Amino acid sequence: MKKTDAKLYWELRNDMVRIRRFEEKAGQMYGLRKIGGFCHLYNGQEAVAVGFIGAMDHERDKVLTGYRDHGHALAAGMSPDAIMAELFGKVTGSSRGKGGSMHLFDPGKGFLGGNGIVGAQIPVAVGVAFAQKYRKTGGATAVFFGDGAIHQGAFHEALNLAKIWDLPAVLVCENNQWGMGTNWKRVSAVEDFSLMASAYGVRGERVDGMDVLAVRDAAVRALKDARAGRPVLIEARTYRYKGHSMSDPQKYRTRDEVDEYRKQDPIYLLEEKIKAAGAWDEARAAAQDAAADAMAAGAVAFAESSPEPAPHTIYEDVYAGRPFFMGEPAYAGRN
Amino acid sequence: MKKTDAKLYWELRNDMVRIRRFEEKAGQMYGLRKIGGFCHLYNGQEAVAVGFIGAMDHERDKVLTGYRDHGHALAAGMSPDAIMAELFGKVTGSSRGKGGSMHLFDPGKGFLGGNGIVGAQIPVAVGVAFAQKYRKTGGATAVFFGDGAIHQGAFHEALNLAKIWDLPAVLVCENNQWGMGTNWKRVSAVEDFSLMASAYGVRGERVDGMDVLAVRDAAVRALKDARAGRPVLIEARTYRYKGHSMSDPQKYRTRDEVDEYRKQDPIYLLEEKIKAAGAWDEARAAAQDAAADAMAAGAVAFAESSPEPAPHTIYEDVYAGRPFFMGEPAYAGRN
Amino acid sequence: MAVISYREALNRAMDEEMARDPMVVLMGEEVAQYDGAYKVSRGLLGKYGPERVLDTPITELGFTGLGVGAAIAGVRPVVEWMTHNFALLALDQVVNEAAKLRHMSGGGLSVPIVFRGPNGPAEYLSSQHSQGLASYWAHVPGLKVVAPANPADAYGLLKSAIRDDDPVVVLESEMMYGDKGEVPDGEYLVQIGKASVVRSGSGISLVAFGRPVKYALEAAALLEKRGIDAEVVDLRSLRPLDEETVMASVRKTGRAVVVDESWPAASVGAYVAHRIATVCFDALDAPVGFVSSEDVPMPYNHALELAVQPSADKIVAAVLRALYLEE
Amino acid sequence: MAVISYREALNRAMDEEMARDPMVVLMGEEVAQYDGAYKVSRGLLGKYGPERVLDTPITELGFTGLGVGAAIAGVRPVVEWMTHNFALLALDQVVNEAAKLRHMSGGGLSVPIVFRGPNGPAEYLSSQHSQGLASYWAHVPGLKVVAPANPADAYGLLKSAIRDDDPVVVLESEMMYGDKGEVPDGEYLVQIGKASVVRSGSGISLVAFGRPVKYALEAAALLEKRGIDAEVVDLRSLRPLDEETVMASVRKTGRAVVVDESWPAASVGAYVAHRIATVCFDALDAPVGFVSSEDVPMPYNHALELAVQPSADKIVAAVLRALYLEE
Ligand SMILES: Cc1ncc(C[n+]2csc(CCOP(=O)(O)OP(=O)(O)O)c2C)c(N)n1
Ligand SMILES: Cc1ncc(C[n+]2csc(CCOP(=O)(O)OP(=O)(O)O)c2C)c(N)n1
Ligand SMILES: [Mg+2]
Ligand SMILES: [Mg+2]
Repeated sequence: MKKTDAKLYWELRNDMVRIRRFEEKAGQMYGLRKIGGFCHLYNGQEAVAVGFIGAMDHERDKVLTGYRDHGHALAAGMSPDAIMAELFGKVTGSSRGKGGSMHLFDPGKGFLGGNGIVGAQIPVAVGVAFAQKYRKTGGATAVFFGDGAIHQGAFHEALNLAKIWDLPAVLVCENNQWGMGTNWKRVSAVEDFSLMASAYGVRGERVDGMDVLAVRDAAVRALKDARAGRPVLIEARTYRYKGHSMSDPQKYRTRDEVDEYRKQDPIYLLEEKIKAAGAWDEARAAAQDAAADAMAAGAVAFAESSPEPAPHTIYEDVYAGRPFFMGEPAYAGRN
Repeated sequence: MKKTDAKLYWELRNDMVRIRRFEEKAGQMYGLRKIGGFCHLYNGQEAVAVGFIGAMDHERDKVLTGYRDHGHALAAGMSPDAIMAELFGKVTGSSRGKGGSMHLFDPGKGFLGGNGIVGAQIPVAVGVAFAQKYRKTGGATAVFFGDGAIHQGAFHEALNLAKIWDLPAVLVCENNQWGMGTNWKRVSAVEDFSLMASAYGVRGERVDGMDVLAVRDAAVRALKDARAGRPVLIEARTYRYKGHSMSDPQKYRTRDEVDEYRKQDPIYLLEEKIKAAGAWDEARAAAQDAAADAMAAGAVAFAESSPEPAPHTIYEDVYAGRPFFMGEPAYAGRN
Repeated sequence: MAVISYREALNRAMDEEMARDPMVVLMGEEVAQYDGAYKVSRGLLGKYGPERVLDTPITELGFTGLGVGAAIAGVRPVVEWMTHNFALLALDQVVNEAAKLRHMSGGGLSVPIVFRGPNGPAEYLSSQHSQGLASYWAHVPGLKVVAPANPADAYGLLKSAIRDDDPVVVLESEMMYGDKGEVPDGEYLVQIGKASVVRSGSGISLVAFGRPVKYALEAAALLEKRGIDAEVVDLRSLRPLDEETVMASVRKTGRAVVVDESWPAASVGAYVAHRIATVCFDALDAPVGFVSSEDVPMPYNHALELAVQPSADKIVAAVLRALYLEE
Repeated sequence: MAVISYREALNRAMDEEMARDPMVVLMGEEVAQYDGAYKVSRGLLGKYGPERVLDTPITELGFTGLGVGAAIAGVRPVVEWMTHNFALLALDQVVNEAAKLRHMSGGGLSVPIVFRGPNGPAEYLSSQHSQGLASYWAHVPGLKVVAPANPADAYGLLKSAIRDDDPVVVLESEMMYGDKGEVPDGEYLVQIGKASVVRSGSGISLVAFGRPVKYALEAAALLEKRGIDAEVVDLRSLRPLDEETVMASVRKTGRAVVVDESWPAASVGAYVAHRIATVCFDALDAPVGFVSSEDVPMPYNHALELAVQPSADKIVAAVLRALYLEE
């Protein structure tokens, strides 16, 4: 193993651990009712966001995803404090407490959300890729969506547009095998989503979404294609450990099924590789874990100590410039 | 050639000639401003409707299509008088003058329209197929749509549903090579629409849409599959001779291109086959032509002499049973 | 009379109608194996089997359109939208197909279909998942639209909707699924198009539908303490609108406040206020008050999302304005 | 001042804005090679090339969403819907994305995009192709909505819309594309959110937007013959709504008739009528009249389709009612 490889592996481990620990903390905070509503955790799927987004060029590339967005946000380099504060609905949150878990954004990091309508982010992302091509930024856009989302017409319309206009877009279907309580095979006509690429004349590739290195390799290939104007469809086969959102009793699957996948845990798999390469370092791992814990705890402390947004802020961020409202705003002007 | 074949060929010729003459008459009437709005003629594509719908079982099968619907309506056995009266906006029209050219319906003949929203008929048709399966009627549904419509999300969502629920549906893409002024290749990622079938695990087949016998054979195969719960996607490559609708100056294509396709005219091609088989009969052809002309002229006479709908009929056919209206109806109750 | 929840009332309505008519089917995301995202269809898969209770892919346009097609071909589908927010993807199939097929066919086709699911503000969901979309349906001729505000109406209106030969949109509320109330034991239908006076009073008419009916009742209780006797009219049906009942109430009280959890502009609530102002012009002693959601997308923060919505306090304030008692 | 058509005015606005700002692009069905289904984009492909004037596939949801994505990433797209009827397929991308992205991102994103195309009744097109959908856009916070009623406004409002940093929906009318009128020669912007008094009068205020402004002016001419002096207010912008101008007019005249070619319920027109009735309660001498389209889908037959829509005669009748002069 080359030294640069070892460095990369450890970085990837660190990124995955950070997400895992953040999500665990978010789950706890949900239990404590610090976070409300839908909160979709990413545990089990870390290799996809970290493998893919880690291979991107953050100066010029863009990332969009659905509502299960904490992992992508962190992988894109977004501040855990700003994320946790957003989950807490605080004014210091990335969306000033307006977006919550499903709507994280950090335009400065190229992270363009965070979308709650299943599949709707796909045409939007293809539009971002359009802007990249039009403005000749050299960037590419990756959009993540689920095995449930791929059936939406939005996917089909967007992929066709991406292809006929030669846009720098990579569509990454994170097949975690469940769309809420529906096993993907029950609603899909095909057993391999990368097959759908052929209907649009683009390259399709299936990758093991539990293997961060495989995802990273696929990302490098796909981004190269995309930058050359050849959009790509990737299916990353993965698994979510937690319920669909925090309120899901998960009666639709067995404990055994989940345990089976935990055996291929992406962090574990990577650690095995590091070990096989003789680059394992127990202290380093412990330090990463501790730092990740501290990051998550720090995010909670930040969120806890942040102020709530003031009532009049409901009138902000609706329009650019001077706001206006129909009817008789009850709180307007009352700061 | 078998005698039954000859009989069939002559029937098919007759059905195509009837559509051709009806459309010519409709075009004339449009010129005389007896017909208004969008009027999409079917000239050139007759082999598709006649070949396919002629192979259906009118006792139990159903047909849906878009706004270019005169041909399918006639092929399904709808009354030319009722169609022409509808084009004239008369109360004797098939929709009592409410639908016009784009919205022909004849539920009694299994013809369920006539839809103006590009692609919207596809999920509706798959729903009709659902009802056939649910009610165990043994019937199948064919839905016709264009090369432009196939890019709509509605197509993708509907075909996936048809497949996963094993519905008796045949999706027939009439690729007449133009969607208004857009050549199909400019907006499509693939050069063969039957390829799209593979994304849904259904059988795809491309057929020469100028060859009524080829279409009929494909229809027989597809209907057999559909009845067995295996939906099929067919691309019928064809051509429209007239403008997209009556108001289209057709600057996007050359006279030569149109003439090239006229050499493969579906009626002409079939006549050549009848001749090659030694079954040609000039008098019989002339009789068919004359009957078709009489049919079209009769339809015009019927439409001309039919009454206009009364103003109060605007309040009818909105709801079943007793009507109601919001606001203050201006004409209600004033017959 | 049994006391059951709004959720159970809807479930019982579907159960009974499916038992009564073999052509009634239920389809939507998670309605079968998962018992419904909000458990409204609990147990129906077990009882009626996978041919009648169908989990769909996440394709709102597709399965809504499929339902419309099934409806014109002899089936009577109940289509569940997981929430009305997602139904925006299916709007074309409702507005341009379901609502118009009878008309475009000159009466040749019938579209007996029910579209149902939770509408309106929920909790902690931000703007894409928490909005009142009643106005989009109420706008459209060819549709019927109902909004039950209690278990009895949920039961009786959904049953009527399933039996109706026209497309009916049912606006439920996620926040009301757990609400309990008395529902008659025997079969019982609520006629679509009839409002109900849920509290009678003489001082002012509060006109609402869906969840805000609860706020109106709360407001009426608060007002009572101040000696103001409010009548509360639950519209129940937005299309047809029972103007007779509404106007009779306003003619009696001389004042009205309309409550709607939608945004204000081009809303059902504003329409009702307009109709009252027009029809009862001579009877009105004050402008018709209107309490809607604020004209902003729904924020996630809980205090903010509550601030955005109608409330008993806002209704009380509007009533005081209408009585020229504003503090 | 040049006399040009509404179509040419829109074309000139796009042409000038594309020349001014290289980030402005135009996309939609048939906008490039075909010069637009209604020829509004004539010549732009030749002038700005296929990278800036793009023919899309028939995928309203897809290309509308693509436009939204381009807008948050530095481009300023003008998305043409061949007609607003087809935009129902794209509604989710407008309501849940374009209108909410600024909000959901806490102000982090801007969505400078224009959605435009013909809206409202056309001729001989039946119900799927001939309906006024203004209310669907006017309902939604986060959008701006304009409806030019003459060439000068078409020019000035579209230019302002393209420069606006928020999503703007432009309601044009197929039936007005050929209308001619004076348009200032130099560059000229019409501020979004300002109504215009297009005819001043003292007897009654006629409030309209889009094509019905023409009927209102016709009605005013008919009324003049009867000695009734009507003021006509063209809203021009539905969101924001210029209540100041509207209310000033109604306070002056004491009477109002609102005209909207949409269906009546949950419509912009009813909302405006409601606002007038509320804000001008004390100034009103009669209920606010409201002339909308009839509450039915549009029929194909020409006499019927005319009967369904607002007309000068219907406005005159409403004015006579408002003046208690009904025959
Ligand atoms: C258009 C739309 N329909 C339905 C929903 C409700 N919903 C949220 S997530 C989800 C399942 C999505 O599954 P998948 O695409 O596999 O993503 P995953 O949750 O597994 O990451 C559903 C049905 C929604 N948010 N948007
Ligand atoms: C949703 C929608 N978008 C746009 C239109 C306008 N339109 C009518 S026909 C047409 C072209 C369709 O082409 P194609 O599907 O190839 O069918 P063809 O006309 O060739 O039969 C368009 C864009 C429409 N009616 N519906
Ligand atoms: Mg999934
Ligand atoms: Mg075509």
